[in-house]
Amino acid sequence: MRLRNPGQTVTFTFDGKPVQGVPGEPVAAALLANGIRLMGRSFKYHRPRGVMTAGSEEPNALVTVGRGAAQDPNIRATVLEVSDGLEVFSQNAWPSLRHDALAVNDLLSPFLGAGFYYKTFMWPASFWEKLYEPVIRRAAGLGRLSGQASADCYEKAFAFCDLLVIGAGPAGLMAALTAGRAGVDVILADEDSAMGGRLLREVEDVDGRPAAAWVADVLAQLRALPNVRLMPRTTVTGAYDQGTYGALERVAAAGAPVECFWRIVAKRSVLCAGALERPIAFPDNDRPGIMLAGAVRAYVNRWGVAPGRSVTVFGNNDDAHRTARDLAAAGIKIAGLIDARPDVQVTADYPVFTGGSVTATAGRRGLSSITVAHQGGTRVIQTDCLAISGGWNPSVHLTCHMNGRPRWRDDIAAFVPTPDAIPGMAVAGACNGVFETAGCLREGAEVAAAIARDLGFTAEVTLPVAEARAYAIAPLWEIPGKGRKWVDFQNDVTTKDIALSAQENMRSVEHMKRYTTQGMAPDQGKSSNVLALAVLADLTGRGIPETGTTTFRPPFVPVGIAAMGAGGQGKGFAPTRLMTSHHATVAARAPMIEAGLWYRPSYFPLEGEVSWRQSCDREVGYARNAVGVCDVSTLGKIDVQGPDAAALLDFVYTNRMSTLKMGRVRYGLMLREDGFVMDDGTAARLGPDHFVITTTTAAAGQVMRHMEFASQVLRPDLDARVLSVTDHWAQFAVAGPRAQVLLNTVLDDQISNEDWPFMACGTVGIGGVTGRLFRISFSGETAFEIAVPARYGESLFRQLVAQARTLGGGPYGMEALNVLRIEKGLLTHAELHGRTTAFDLGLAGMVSAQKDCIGQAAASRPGLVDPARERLVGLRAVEEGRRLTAGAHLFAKDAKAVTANDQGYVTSACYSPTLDCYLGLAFLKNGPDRHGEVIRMVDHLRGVDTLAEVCHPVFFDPEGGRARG
Amino acid sequence: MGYSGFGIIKEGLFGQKGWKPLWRDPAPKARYDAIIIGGGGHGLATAYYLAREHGLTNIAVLEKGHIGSGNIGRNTTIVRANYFLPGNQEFYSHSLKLWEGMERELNYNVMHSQRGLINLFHSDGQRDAFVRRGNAMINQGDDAILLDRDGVRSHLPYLDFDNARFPIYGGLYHPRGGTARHDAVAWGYARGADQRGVDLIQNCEVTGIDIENGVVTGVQTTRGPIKARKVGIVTAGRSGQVAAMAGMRLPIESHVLQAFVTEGLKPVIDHVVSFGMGHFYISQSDKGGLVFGGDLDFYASYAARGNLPMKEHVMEAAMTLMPMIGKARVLRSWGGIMDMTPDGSPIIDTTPTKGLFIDCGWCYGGFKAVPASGFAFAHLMATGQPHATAAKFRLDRFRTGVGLMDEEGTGSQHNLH
Amino acid sequence: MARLIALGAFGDLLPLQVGDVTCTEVVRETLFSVAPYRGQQKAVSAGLKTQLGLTLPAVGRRRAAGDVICQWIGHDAWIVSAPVTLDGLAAVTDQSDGYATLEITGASVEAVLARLVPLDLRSATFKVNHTARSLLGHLPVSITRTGPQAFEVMVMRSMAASLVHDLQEAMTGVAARGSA
Amino acid sequence: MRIECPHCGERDRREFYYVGDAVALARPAPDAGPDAWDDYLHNRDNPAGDTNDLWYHEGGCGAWIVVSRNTVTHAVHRTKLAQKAAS
Repeated sequence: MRLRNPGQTVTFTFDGKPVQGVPGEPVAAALLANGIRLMGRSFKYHRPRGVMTAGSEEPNALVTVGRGAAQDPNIRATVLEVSDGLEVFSQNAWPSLRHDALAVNDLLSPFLGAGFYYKTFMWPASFWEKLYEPVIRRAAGLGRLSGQASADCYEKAFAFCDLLVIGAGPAGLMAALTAGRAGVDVILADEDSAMGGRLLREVEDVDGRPAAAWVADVLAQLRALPNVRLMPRTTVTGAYDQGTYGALERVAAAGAPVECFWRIVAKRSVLCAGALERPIAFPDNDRPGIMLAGAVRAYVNRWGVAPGRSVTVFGNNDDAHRTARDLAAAGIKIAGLIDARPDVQVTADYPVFTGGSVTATAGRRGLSSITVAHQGGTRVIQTDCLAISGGWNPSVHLTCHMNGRPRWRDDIAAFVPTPDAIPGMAVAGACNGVFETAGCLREGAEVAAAIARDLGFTAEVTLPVAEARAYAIAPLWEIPGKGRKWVDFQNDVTTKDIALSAQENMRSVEHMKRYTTQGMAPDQGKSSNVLALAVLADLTGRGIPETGTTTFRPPFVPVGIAAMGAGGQGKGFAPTRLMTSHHATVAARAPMIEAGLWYRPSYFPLEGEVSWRQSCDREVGYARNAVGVCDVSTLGKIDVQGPDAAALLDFVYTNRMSTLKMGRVRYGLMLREDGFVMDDGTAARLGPDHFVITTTTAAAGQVMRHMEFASQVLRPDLDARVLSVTDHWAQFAVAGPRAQVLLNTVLDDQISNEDWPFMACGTVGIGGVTGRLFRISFSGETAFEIAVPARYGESLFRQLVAQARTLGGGPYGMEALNVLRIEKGLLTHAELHGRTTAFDLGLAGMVSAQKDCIGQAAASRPGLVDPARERLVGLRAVEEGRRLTAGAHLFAKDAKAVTANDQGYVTSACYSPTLDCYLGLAFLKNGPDRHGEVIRMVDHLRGVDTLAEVCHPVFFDPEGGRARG
Repeated sequence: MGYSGFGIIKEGLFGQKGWKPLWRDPAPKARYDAIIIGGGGHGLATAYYLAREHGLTNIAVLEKGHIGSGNIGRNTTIVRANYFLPGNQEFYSHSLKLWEGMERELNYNVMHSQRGLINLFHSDGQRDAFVRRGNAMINQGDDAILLDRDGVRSHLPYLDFDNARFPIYGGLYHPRGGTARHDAVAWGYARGADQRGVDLIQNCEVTGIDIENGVVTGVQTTRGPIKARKVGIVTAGRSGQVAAMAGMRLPIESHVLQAFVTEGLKPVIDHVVSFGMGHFYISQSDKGGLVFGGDLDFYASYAARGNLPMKEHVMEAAMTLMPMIGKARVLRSWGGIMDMTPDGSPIIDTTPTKGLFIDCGWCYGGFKAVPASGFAFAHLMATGQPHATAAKFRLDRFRTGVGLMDEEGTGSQHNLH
Repeated sequence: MARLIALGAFGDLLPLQVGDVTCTEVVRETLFSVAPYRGQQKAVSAGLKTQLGLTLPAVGRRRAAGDVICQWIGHDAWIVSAPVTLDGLAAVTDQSDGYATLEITGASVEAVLARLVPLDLRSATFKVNHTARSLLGHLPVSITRTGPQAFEVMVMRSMAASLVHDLQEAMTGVAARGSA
Repeated sequence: MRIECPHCGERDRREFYYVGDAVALARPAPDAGPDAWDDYLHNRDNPAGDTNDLWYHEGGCGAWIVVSRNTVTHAVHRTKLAQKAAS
C-alpha cells in the first residue's frame, strides 16, 4: 500500500504479472506497495519468504532479472531499481513461487538437519554421481545462469585520492564535508542510489531541518568542491594492502557499461558503513511479512510504502518504539508492540507488551498472526507484518579484510572494529558502535579533521545540531521453547542446527559455520553471524568474546565475475603481437596460430591443396630444393653493449662469447641457475663492445628478465647495458639452395659465399635502407636471416616472397619450419621444456669448464649428469605406414606399456618429405648408447603402437655441408 | 556410532538426541608413542593410518587452532591423478584409489564426486605435452582420454570456442577426476582416528621440539611439554617455522593462493575444468556455488589473503574462457598458505634428527594427496622406511639433483610451480 | 634491387575518435635509446646538450627542444628523437621502429586512461612533460603528459593493434556515460 | 598491494614480477660446494615476519628491487635498487 501519491509510475513485471513502481525505488518496495509479500523460496526447505531488509544484506528477496542471455540471477530486490519493462522473476521455485514442489523438503526437515548428508548416501558407491548428487544439485542452488554470454558491457577503472570515505550516512557526509572543506582530495563512495544513508530513512531533524533536507544541502556543498568526488551506487567491496580498495559501481547511464569495478588507492580512509540490524530467533520467524524494524521504517519513511496493514513490532531496544512512532505517524495500524525489556515505561495508544516475546507465528505464504507471551500471559495477535529489532551490528566487515578481529562491547551487545585493523583506515559512526545521529555527525567530522591535519591541511569541525540519545538494549538472542527458529534465513539454518553442531562437538565457531553452513550464503551471514555465535555461546557456556567470530572476507557484497574480469572477454585477456608480415600472411589465407602472444602462420595453402600436410610438404621442399621465406621477427632480439658486454654474455651463456670475432655469429645455450636449460639462441658480434643476441619466441620475455637479473643483481660489477630490440627489427629467414640468389635480388650490394660464410653477420643495404644480415640456419640449408627496421618489414616480406616464387620457392609456415628443424635434430621448447640439461641434449660440450656461468655449478649435481637419464635421440619409424607421435612413451621392444617399463617419451614428430618416413625426437634412458636399437612406441591416447629405430637426432645432412654451402 | 540412512531416519524421529560427538576433546597426556604436529588433512590422515595400518593408537595430533583449520578447509576441492613424472605418478594413483574407498572406510560421506576433469590445451605443443601426460596416466593404470575441439564442445558447450584469446584445441579428459567436500575429509579422518583411540588435541600449539643427542624426545606446547619418541611435522605453510624448532632450514617458501566461490546457482558446470593458459580452474559445488581459483599471488606471504591483481586476472581468465559465467557473483574470496618447493613436488622423509619426520611441500596440490600422504607418512613413521608410493619424495633430491619432479618445468623458483 | 615502402605502426586503425577523445599516430623519424655507462651520466648529458641542445631529464621527466625530445624511459635509460654520438659514454641503440606512439587528447582523456592505467594521471600530480613507465591494460607502455588534455602513449610496435583495441573500449565506455 | 620503486615511486603490485628471497644477492662461488649451492638455490628462512625479497619492475622501469617487507602484515618497510644493494 502506498502512503502517498506516487506521481509518475513505471511498469515492470514480476513472474510475468505487471506491477506499478515509482522510478528510483527498489523492486522490493514496489512489490510491497502492491501487496506482494511472497518474493522467494528459501535455499533448503523452500520455505516461502518475503523481504526482510531494505539493503544489500537482504537474505530472502533474491530474484532473477531479464531473460535469455541477459538473464541475471540472485539480484537483491532491495537494491534493484524499478524501470519500465524490467522483467523480474522469482527463483528457486518450481512450478511456481506459490506452489513449489520442493516445499516437501520442509516436511522432511526433521531428517535434513545440519550435516545429515555426511551420514548417508554412501551406498552403493556408484550411486553418488548417478543418483544422489544430481538430485542434490538440482534441489540446491538459487538462481540460474543462462549459459550464454551476455551482451552487457562491464569496465574497470582506477581512482586515487587522499581520503576515501566509505558510506554517505551522517558520519560519512560529515567526514567528506570536513575534509573536503579543508582541501583534502576526497572520494565519497556510497552503495545507495542516493546519498544520506540512515538520514533518508528516519524521521528526525538535523540542524533544525528534516534530515533529508540537510542531506541535500550537504551534497550540494560537496558537489561544489572540486576536490571532492561523489561516487553513488558504489559499494566498497574490499580493503587491500597499502590503501588499495575495491569498489563496485552500478552505473546508472543507459547504454553505458552496466557495472564498473574500481581500484581506489587512498592515502587514508574512513569507514562510515553504518550498522546492520539483526533478527531474533523465535519459532517460525521467517514468514513473509516478518521484517527488520529498520527496514520497515525505510519502506514507510523513504519510499512511502506500508509493508502491512496491521503491523506488530518486536524488539529489545528503543528502535522498536521509534518504529511504532513512525508507523503511527504514517497512519498505519499498530496491532501491538512487544518490548522484550520488562522495565520499559511506555504510554501509547496501541497495545504494548513489556517483558514480552513472540513465541509463534502463523500464515503459510505470509504472516497472519503472532503469539505473544508477556508478563500478563499469552495473546494471539492478527498481523500481516512484524517488525523486529534485535539490536544493531556495526558493519565491521571491511576492517576484517586484513585478518583484523572485531572486539565485543557488552554495553551495546555488539562487535566493533579493532582500531588500526586496516592500516590508514579510521572508523566513524554506527560502524564504530555509535548509534545516534549527533554522535555519528561528530565522529565523522572529528575523524576527518584529524586525518586532514595529519595530511598537512587545516581543518575545522562545525557540527550541526541533531538528535542525541543513548542506545538502550537488553541482549536477546533466542526465545526459549520448541519450534524451528531461523538464524541464517538464506541457508535455512535454525537454532536446532547450531545445537546439533555443538552436540556433535562442532563447537568452534568455524566448525559450527562449516557444519551448519551458517554464514556461507550470499549474504555471508550479515544478519545471522552474531546471532548464531551468541546461540552457540549459550550452548557451550562460553562467552561471546571467547566464542569469537568467523572471518569476514572480501567482497563485502557479491561482485560479478564480469565486473572484476572486465576487459578479459574474447581477445582482451592478453595482448596480441603482430608481425609486420601479418596482413600479407592473412591475405595469403594462411591459418594463424598462437606463438606466445604472437600470431604466426601455420602454412600457406595453395589452390587445390586439401590438407595441411600437402602444403607443409611443399613448403619443406621450397627450403630443401629452392628457397623458402619465413618471418622470424617473433624471436627475441636483445642488444647488449658496453665495455663488459662480452663478459656478461660469458656469464649468461654456457659457452664463451668473448672469443667471438666481429662479424660472426655463435650458437649459445643459456641455463637457469638450477642447471637446466632455459633457452638457446645466437649471439652476433657487431662491434668490440656490441652484441645482439636472439632468443626463442617463447622465452623472449624470460630471457630479457634473466639478462637484467644477471646484470643488475648478480654482476653489477659488469658495465653492460641490455635492451630489447625485438620490435625494431623485422627479420626474415631465407633458406634453401637458392637463398643467396634470392637475396641478391633485393640487396644493394651482391653477396657471395666467400664474403658471407656460414655464421657471418653484418650490415647490408636493401633499397637504400640499412639492414642486417646473418648467415644462420634453422633448416640445415644455406640460409640467412635478413633484418630491416619494422616500418619496411611488410614491404620486404612481399618482395622476398614474390622473388622466391620466381625461383621455385615461396613462404613457409610453422609446420614446415618444424619439419625442417626435426630433420636436422634442432631444438625447440618441445625439447627445452625446462627439465632437460645440456647433458641430456648432447650439448654438454657447450658448457665451458673454464669460466663461471649461470647454472654451471648446479648442472654438475650427480642427478643431472647420470648417464641413465632420459637423453635426446632420434627415432625413425620402422613399420610401414605407422606414424610416430609426440607425447608417446617408449618401451623396450617386448615390454608391456606400463610405468615400470617406461624408458622415455617422444617430444617432436613429423613426416619427413625429404626422407619419406616418420621421424621423431625423443628422450630415452641412456639414449645415446642405444643408437640402432628398435624400441616400442606407444601412444595410448591416439591409438598408436609401433616400433621405431633409435638413431642420432640429426637425420638429414649430418655433416652439415648444405648449410655451409 | 555408525552413520547410515537408517540412523538419519531414526534420529529425525527422535529429535537428533542420539548423535554423539565426532571426536572427544581429551587433555594431552604426558607421553605418547608418537605425536603428529598439525591437525589438518594430512596430519589427521596420518594419525588415522598409524592407528589402522600400524596399530599405533597411543598417539596424539596437536593442532594449534581447530581441527581442519588450515588448507584442508580452504582449497578448491579438486581430486585427480593426472601427474606424469615418476614419483608423482604412483603416489597420486594410489591416492585416488584411497579416495575411491574413503567414504565406506570412514563411514563418512565426503561427497567424493568423480565428475571428470578436463584440462584444456591451446596449441599443438600443449597438446603433445598433454598427450605425454595422458599416456603416463594410462601406463600407470589410471584413465585419460584425448578430446579434440568437438569432444570438448560436447562436454563443455558453454566455452567460448570462437573468440577466446587462446583458442581451444582440445582437452585431456580424466573421468575419474573430480571433487570432494573438503571439510568433511578432515572430519571423517578425525572421527576415524578418534574412534581408534587417537587423541586429537585442539588449541595446542607446539612451541618447541625437544632433541637430545640428535634424537627427538618430545615437544613443548602451549598446554605443556609432551614426550614422544616419534614426532611428525605436518604443518603445510607453517612447515618452515616448525622445522626451525628442530634447527632445520627447508627448501620451502610459503605463498598465498587465493580461491573464490560464487553465490549458489542451479547446475551449470558439471565437470572440473582447468584452463592452463589462463591459470584458471573451476567446478560447481553441490550447494551450487562455483568454486574457482588461479595462480599464486606470487609473493611470499603468511597472510592467508590476497590482493586484487590476481583476483582480476582469474576473473579475466574466466571471462575469456567461459563468458557465460559473467553474471555469477563472487561472494567470498580467501587465501591459503602454500608450502612451495623448488620443484613443485612434496617431501615425505626422515630428518637429520632421529625420530623426527616431515611431510610437507604440497604446494597447492595437497588436497587430493591427503589419503596417500597420510598413508605413506604413517608407514614411514611406523616402520622407518618410505612407502613404495612415496619413495621419491626425498628431502635431499634438491642437493643431489636425483629424482627431481618438476611437472611445470619451471625450475628452482619456488613460486613458479 | 628492392624498393622498400615504409608503413606506419597503426595501419588504418588511427585516427580514432569516440566521444570527445581522439587518438592520432605520432610519427618520429628516429628514436634512439641512450643508456649511459657507469659514471658517464654527466658526460652523456653534456654530449646531448652539445648535440641536441638538451640535457638528460630527471627520472620520470621529458625535455623537448623544438621537435626533439629526450625522455626518461626506464632504469638508467633515456630515449632521444634524434641521432646522437656518444661513443664510450653510453649504449646508443636504434629504436626508431621499436615503438608505436599515439597521442590521445580530449576533455575525457583522463577518464579514459583511468580505465586502463594504474597511475594517478590527474593534472595536479602528473603534469605536462611528466612521463612514466607502466601498464595500459596488459600492455607495457611509456606514458607522457603532453598537454592539459593530452597524453602520448608509446607501446611496443607489435602491440599497436592491442593498444588501439583497449583504448577504443575504454573510450566507448566513457563516452556512453555522458560525462565521467 | 603497492610497492615503492626507487625510480618510479609507489606502484601497484601488478607492475612487478616477484622472484623470491633476496638470498639471490649472495651467489656462492662456483666451487663453493653442493651444500652452499643447495642452500642458495633451494633452502629458505621463509620467515613469518620481516623479510627481504627481490622484485622486478617489469611493467615499469625494469629495475630489480630489494623489498623489505612483512610476510604476515604485507607492510612494506623499505625498498632499494638491487644494483646498489649488490654492489
